[in-house]
Amino acid sequence: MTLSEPAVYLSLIVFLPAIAALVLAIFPRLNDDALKLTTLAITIAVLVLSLGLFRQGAGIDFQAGVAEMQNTFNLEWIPSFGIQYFMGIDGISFPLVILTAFLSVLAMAASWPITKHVKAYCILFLLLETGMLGVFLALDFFLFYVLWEVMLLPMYFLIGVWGGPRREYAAIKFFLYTLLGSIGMLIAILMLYFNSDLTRLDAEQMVNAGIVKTTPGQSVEDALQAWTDSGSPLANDYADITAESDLAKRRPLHTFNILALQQMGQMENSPFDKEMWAGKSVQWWAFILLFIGFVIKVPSVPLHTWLPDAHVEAPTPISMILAGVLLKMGGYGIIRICYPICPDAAYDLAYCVCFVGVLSMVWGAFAALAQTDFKRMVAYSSVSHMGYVVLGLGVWSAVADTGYSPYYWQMGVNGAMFQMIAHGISSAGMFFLVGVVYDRVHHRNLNEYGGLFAKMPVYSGLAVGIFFAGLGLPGLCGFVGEVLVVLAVWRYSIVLAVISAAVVILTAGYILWAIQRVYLGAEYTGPHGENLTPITMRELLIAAPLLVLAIVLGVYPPSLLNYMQPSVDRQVERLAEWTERNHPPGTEGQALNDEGGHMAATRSD
Amino acid sequence: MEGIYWPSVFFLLFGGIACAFAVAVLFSKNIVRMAFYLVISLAATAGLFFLAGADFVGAMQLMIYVGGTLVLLVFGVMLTSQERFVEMKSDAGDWVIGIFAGGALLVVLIWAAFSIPAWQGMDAAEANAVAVKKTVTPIAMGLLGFRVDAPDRSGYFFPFEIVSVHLLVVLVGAAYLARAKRKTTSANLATGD
Amino acid sequence: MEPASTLPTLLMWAWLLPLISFVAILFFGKHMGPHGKGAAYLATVAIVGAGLLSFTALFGVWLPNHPLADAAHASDPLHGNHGIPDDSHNGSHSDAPTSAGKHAHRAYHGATDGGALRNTQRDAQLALNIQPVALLAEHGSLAEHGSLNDSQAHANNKTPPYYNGDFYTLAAFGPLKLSIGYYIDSLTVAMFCMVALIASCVHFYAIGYMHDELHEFTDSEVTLADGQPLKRPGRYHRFFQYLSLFCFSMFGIVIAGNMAMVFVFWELVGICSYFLIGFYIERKTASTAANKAFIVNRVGDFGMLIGMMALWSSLGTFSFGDTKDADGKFTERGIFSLLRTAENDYHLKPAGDMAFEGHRIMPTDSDGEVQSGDSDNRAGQWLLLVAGVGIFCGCVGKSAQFPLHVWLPDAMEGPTPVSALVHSATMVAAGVYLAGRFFPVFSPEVLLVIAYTGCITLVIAATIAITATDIKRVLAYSTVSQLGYMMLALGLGGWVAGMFHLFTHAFFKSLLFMCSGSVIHGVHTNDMTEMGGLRKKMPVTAYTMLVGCLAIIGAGIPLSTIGFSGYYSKDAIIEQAFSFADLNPVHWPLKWAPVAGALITAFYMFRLWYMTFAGKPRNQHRYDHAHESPRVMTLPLVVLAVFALGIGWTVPGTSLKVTNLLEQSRPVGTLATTHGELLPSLVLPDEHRSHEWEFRKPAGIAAFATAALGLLLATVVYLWRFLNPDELKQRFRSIHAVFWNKWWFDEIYGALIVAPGLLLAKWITKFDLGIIDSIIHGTAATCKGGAKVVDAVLDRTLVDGSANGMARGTWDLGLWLRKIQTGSLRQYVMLLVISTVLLFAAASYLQQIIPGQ
Amino acid sequence: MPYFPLANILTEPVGAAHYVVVGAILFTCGVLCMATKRNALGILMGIELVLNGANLNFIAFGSRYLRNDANTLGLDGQLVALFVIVLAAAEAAVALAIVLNFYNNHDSIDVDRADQLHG
Repeated sequence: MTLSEPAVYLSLIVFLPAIAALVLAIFPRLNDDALKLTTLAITIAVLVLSLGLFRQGAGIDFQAGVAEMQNTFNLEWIPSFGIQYFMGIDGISFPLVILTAFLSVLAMAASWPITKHVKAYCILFLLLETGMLGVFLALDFFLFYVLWEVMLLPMYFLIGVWGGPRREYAAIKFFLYTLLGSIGMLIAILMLYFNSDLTRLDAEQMVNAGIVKTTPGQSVEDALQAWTDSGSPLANDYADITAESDLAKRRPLHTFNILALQQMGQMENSPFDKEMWAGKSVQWWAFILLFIGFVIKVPSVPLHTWLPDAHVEAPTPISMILAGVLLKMGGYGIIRICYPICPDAAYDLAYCVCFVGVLSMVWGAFAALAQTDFKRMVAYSSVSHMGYVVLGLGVWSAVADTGYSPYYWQMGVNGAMFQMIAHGISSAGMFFLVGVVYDRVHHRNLNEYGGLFAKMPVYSGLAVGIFFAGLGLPGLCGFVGEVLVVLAVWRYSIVLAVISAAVVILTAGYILWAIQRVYLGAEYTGPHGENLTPITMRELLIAAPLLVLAIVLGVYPPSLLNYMQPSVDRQVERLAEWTERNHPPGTEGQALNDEGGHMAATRSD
Repeated sequence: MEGIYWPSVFFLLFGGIACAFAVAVLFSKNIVRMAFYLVISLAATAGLFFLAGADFVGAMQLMIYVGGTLVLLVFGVMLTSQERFVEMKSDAGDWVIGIFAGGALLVVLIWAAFSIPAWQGMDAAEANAVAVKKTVTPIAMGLLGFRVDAPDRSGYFFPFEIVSVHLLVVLVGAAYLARAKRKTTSANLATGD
Repeated sequence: MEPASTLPTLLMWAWLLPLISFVAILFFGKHMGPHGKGAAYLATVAIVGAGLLSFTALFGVWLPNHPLADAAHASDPLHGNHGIPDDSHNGSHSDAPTSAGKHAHRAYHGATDGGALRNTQRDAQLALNIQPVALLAEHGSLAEHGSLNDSQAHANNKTPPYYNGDFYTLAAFGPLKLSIGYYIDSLTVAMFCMVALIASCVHFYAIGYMHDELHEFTDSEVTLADGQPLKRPGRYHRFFQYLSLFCFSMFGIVIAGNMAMVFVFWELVGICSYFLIGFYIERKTASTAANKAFIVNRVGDFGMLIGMMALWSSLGTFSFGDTKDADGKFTERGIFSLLRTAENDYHLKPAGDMAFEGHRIMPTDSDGEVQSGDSDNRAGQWLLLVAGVGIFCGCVGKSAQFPLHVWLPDAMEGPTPVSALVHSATMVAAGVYLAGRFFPVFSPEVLLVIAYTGCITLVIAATIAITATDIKRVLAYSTVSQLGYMMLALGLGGWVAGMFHLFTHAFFKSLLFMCSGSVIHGVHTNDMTEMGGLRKKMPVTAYTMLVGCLAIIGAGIPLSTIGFSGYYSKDAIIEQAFSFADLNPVHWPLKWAPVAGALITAFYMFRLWYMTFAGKPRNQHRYDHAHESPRVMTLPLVVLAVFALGIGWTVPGTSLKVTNLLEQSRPVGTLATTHGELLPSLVLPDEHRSHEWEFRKPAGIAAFATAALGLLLATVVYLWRFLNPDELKQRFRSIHAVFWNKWWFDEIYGALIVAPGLLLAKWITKFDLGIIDSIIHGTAATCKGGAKVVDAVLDRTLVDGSANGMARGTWDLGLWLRKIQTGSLRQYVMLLVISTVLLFAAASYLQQIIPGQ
Repeated sequence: MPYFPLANILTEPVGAAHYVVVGAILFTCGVLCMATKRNALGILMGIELVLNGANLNFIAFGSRYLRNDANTLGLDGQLVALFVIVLAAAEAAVALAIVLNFYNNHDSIDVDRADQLHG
């Protein structure tokens, strides 16, 4: 039980906020500032812990350039159902964990103007942080789901209690939408669980799934044998079942292990290929349910209408978290769960995924153009920007026609991941900056602003910078993700590529128009003009790091790609190999050509 | 010009005129012009009647309709044609709904018309072989209750009587309704219904 | 000095100096010297330093290693040698040269293969030696090389000498790589010198021009709510900060080694332009113009992205140049060498695997392999067309070509030094530069598109310039028109002509803008109808501007080699047009548009000069207060005037001349007559053909005659006043209305694009609120209702409930039915119709589903 | 539909279907007249059109030239058409009378003002 054990370290990262919340709840009375300071200290501690992963050579560290899951640990939780307390970190989750920890600090710092029920606020905020970090680290599907729900409730209350005038409506809407998604997800999880079978994995796959640990120099078979003999409940089950030599009589050993499910989804004769309903396989339906669940979170058109309301009503720090982290969970779920576990369905529905992405991009951009509420505009810009993420994940261009070359798809998925981080930075920044003026003048009507440059020059400079990061200006983070995604699309579909390229015009339109209406102009004529004071040091300290990060990522994208790319690339390569195995040349081109070339035709096999 | 079947040409001519002026009636805003277009449309319809071998009905159409009913209508127009009624605009929404509903109706009707094989006409030779028969006498006989054309079918004596009485009643009623009530004042009217 | 290492280093520092200045001013600008004056000095020092580095690169590194040959004329003797064996145009350049002309060819096309470099100087010497006979040869060989076949006998040129490499990689995916790199050839170096020189002049000029910003600035164009003009602190240092950022970005475009980097800096110059146009952020017109500029440019960038995607997805690289290892083997091939391989004699051929959407629409044989074959790759040709037109769209936006020209005139809201630097000399020329850079990728069909775009632009913009009265707007439209000339030249195959015009235009147009700025500075108005007679008050401005006017109209002695800079470049363009139209008579507008443009150019330029400087003052008050600008502003004018006069000349005693420098980087494989693949009738002449007397003579005469006529017309109308311009206006009022309203482009775009776009945006919002949310609310209400029903059933007895329910139901039904009875006859009819249709539909549906029918 | 109805319309006799189409057009025009005109007389005209469209169908089905089987209505069609014409005349007279009465009472022939019967 030292800090150099992953089990301790990662659990500490995830549950430190929860423990702190518990302590705060028990602790009788503190004044508001002390509460906020304590909470801030906790979030900073979590950030320090997560940054500690950068420290090379320590007992626990995150190594750049390694594609595999690192620092995994695996403890029994509910053995009768094979549920484990299983966490780990790889290039896909690592940047998101850092982003979450970082944005939590900033959001907490941005919570100072909150004066209502501070104690409850702090407790819920810390619980929220636990949920968010846990979702990114969990590798057991059940754990993932639990943490996913853990995160929803605090969010509901944070919007519903500390929100604006229509907070109840927004909170309920948020809750209904996400509940709908969660239910679908739960069904899909159970579907996958009951069709999974751990005994079909060979020794190496068991190791890859993080169930069996190897020691250096040990062969995988030996490790498996050692594990089988270890006497843990799961190992005992496994030993019992594999003792039966007749394969037909063997009962399946179900699992929630995400890594194991991924391998099952991608193996030959995957157990998920079983036909389930309406001629479609288990994984087909599971993909649909999971995708809907995640895409609500992203959110994509047409399941996006909770976002503008939730953002408009949520207090500034919650908006930052919502835009910066919560939306990323959708993208994370798609890349971590939908695609690797259900590749067959994903292959069939790739065009739908891309279409949803493109539709969101266009839809969000147009809607942002029409908004007069500053925050609503930013919210719709999130819809548009997250469309890039969905699109980038979906561009399955590693098909027979392209010789299964994974490179363009890698580019798309990396672009999507980059866009997630970039959007986390820029949108959190944008919401914070909106919040700064809202705190001063108490309205968000774009048409009543103007002339802020004269009154708040530093603030306006920061705002223009961060808004330009959202616009996708080169040298800032938004550009890299967008350009990687857009360049990857052509290889997949020309039509979608052209539409997605067209969004750059709309984006420029709404962002510049907003800047003109808010910051430029002769003077501020709206209400409460006398309150427009230059930003405080606290606000500066929140906004400036975001802008600095935006510039660093924009100018030197390898600073992020170095950590992220190996894992993403490996996953895409695996899926490309899977495509090559399951869709050999000559079987697919026909279907693609028939229906106007696109709508992923259902395969006859 | 060899293979042209002239009755069809005339059908096209009359049918075209009838339809075109019916549409004109629909889209014209001026009530006077509408009346004029209606006359043409109905006259063309009479032409269609002739083409279909209904010479008597065609003639009646011209006489009663074009000659009678429409003159009545034109009187109506003249009696009420103050400036403000000559052109009355409808709401654009009405038009949109109307066009959609009417379009749907038209589509249904046309689809129905062409989905019955027996309605699709006969060969030219067959058509030429059909003997021309005058219809005035058989109709007159039919109205009097005797079917010379198809003895097994019933006559129309009774309906004819009813229509006659009906006509009488109607004319009396119309005359009663349309009589000028100059004596009533507008003050009475406000409470009068 | 070893150019492969020194050139990138020199230019990199020239590139980064403005960035350093930008960062410094960004953080410390306010505290630099009194009122931020130090910022101006810092920026100026940075750009002058960049200029010195650039000139060092040119004269110290490039020219010693790559001596110039007198290109345009040296080629002519080649025509005399009909005996060149056939193998001369199948790319076997290693054969022993058969003539002096061939030597010369090798010299100026440079040889990338190391061994040839040794011979280059000797070859150049030969080339120089034959120069004196060039003109003679030209006349002598007239009869012999008039025909098309001769041009084909012209061996195609190899890749020009260049140096490329990467600074660092942005992202790499397998073989795909996006990087920040450099590609340096003579064009790059020349552009660096040009940009740095003009930017230095503009910086000096701006030190004087922007001095109002040093103290509290009163903006008389902005009235506050209390009726007072706006007073605000000066933003002197901000201006120089933006200028520095702009210079950095502009250098970035020029040095860029790949398309992705071009795009990065393309956007960055766009944003600088946005900041500079909107410098007076308090003015609504300025911020609107800035938005318009950026968004219109983004429309072009949209096309550019498509072009980039097409290239990227089919070639897998954005790099311009090849990377070779020590043995000269390709490690990584660039776009140019992939599309113009030595095997194809440097002719443009789509690479084997170029096809739409990863071969999906390509015919595949039984093995699923693409039948690429060596036959004409039609899909590849189309892809090249898409890529070319796409990239060109970006150029259309940046260079303000029709139909995206609308932003440039509005961009004149920015301070005048900005107009001189960004919106005439450099940034808008970047579009032309990129088109020139991408020239080897453009198929003849793309070039035809480019030519027509340029042609339409040059005429439309020139006509608008006739009626404009804002001095800067006249110049803005003139810029658009001149950019149209450059595009036209490129489109007709006149690469050197187009790029040369880019250089000459940069000098004379920045001169003209700065002169106009000087005038505005003196009389405090943009409106030419309030000027007049200023010649006496501000002589330096007046006469330097006269030089600029003469340069832009291409004044020179016809058919000689003596003239202002514009004379050379504009004549070259018109010659190229004549040469092109000779082969493609169908495209006659491309021949006559530049000639007509020359007339209009002369007319409006001298209209401007006369209205401003000649005649009597129209506004005595303004005239009285007019004054010549300070030395710091006039000195740059004189410097630029010298360049505007002489940039086209040859340095006496050498072959140092802009065209020769440019000829060194003539894109690979563009020195041969090319036929269209998709449009087989299209023939693109070899540029050297246009120098033949057959075309030079009529073109020179036409250019001179039209320019003279235009000048004469302007003189008659605006100087001598034989014709009253107001009467003319009245007489041709319909045409005047078209020109005055700028062909209603803004209105048309507003009505056709902006308004529907905003409407669509509103609809989408309404859809979200109305439809999607309604569904959500409906679902929620249904659930709630369902819960209530269950509740009611459980709570009350069924009998009571149903009895009451029936009564209530009947009552409610009655109430509801009551609503239908509107009493409106017409609604009844409509209901009838709709019900009938529904009945029909229901009947037919039932008929289908009921079995046994 | 097994054939394109207008393909050989000039060389072959037309059938009942063609008449029905003309009738349908008249009918639809009439209905739309009723639905869109605010002028009471316009509505009357619409009624006339509707009746004519119906009449055309009666005649067509009664004609011996238009069907390729023997099931024509025969004179019945013409007789009914005749009745329709007569009744239309009567209807026109009454309707006109009503309109005139309305006009006298309301000083208007705008049917939108005749909505006293609303529920």
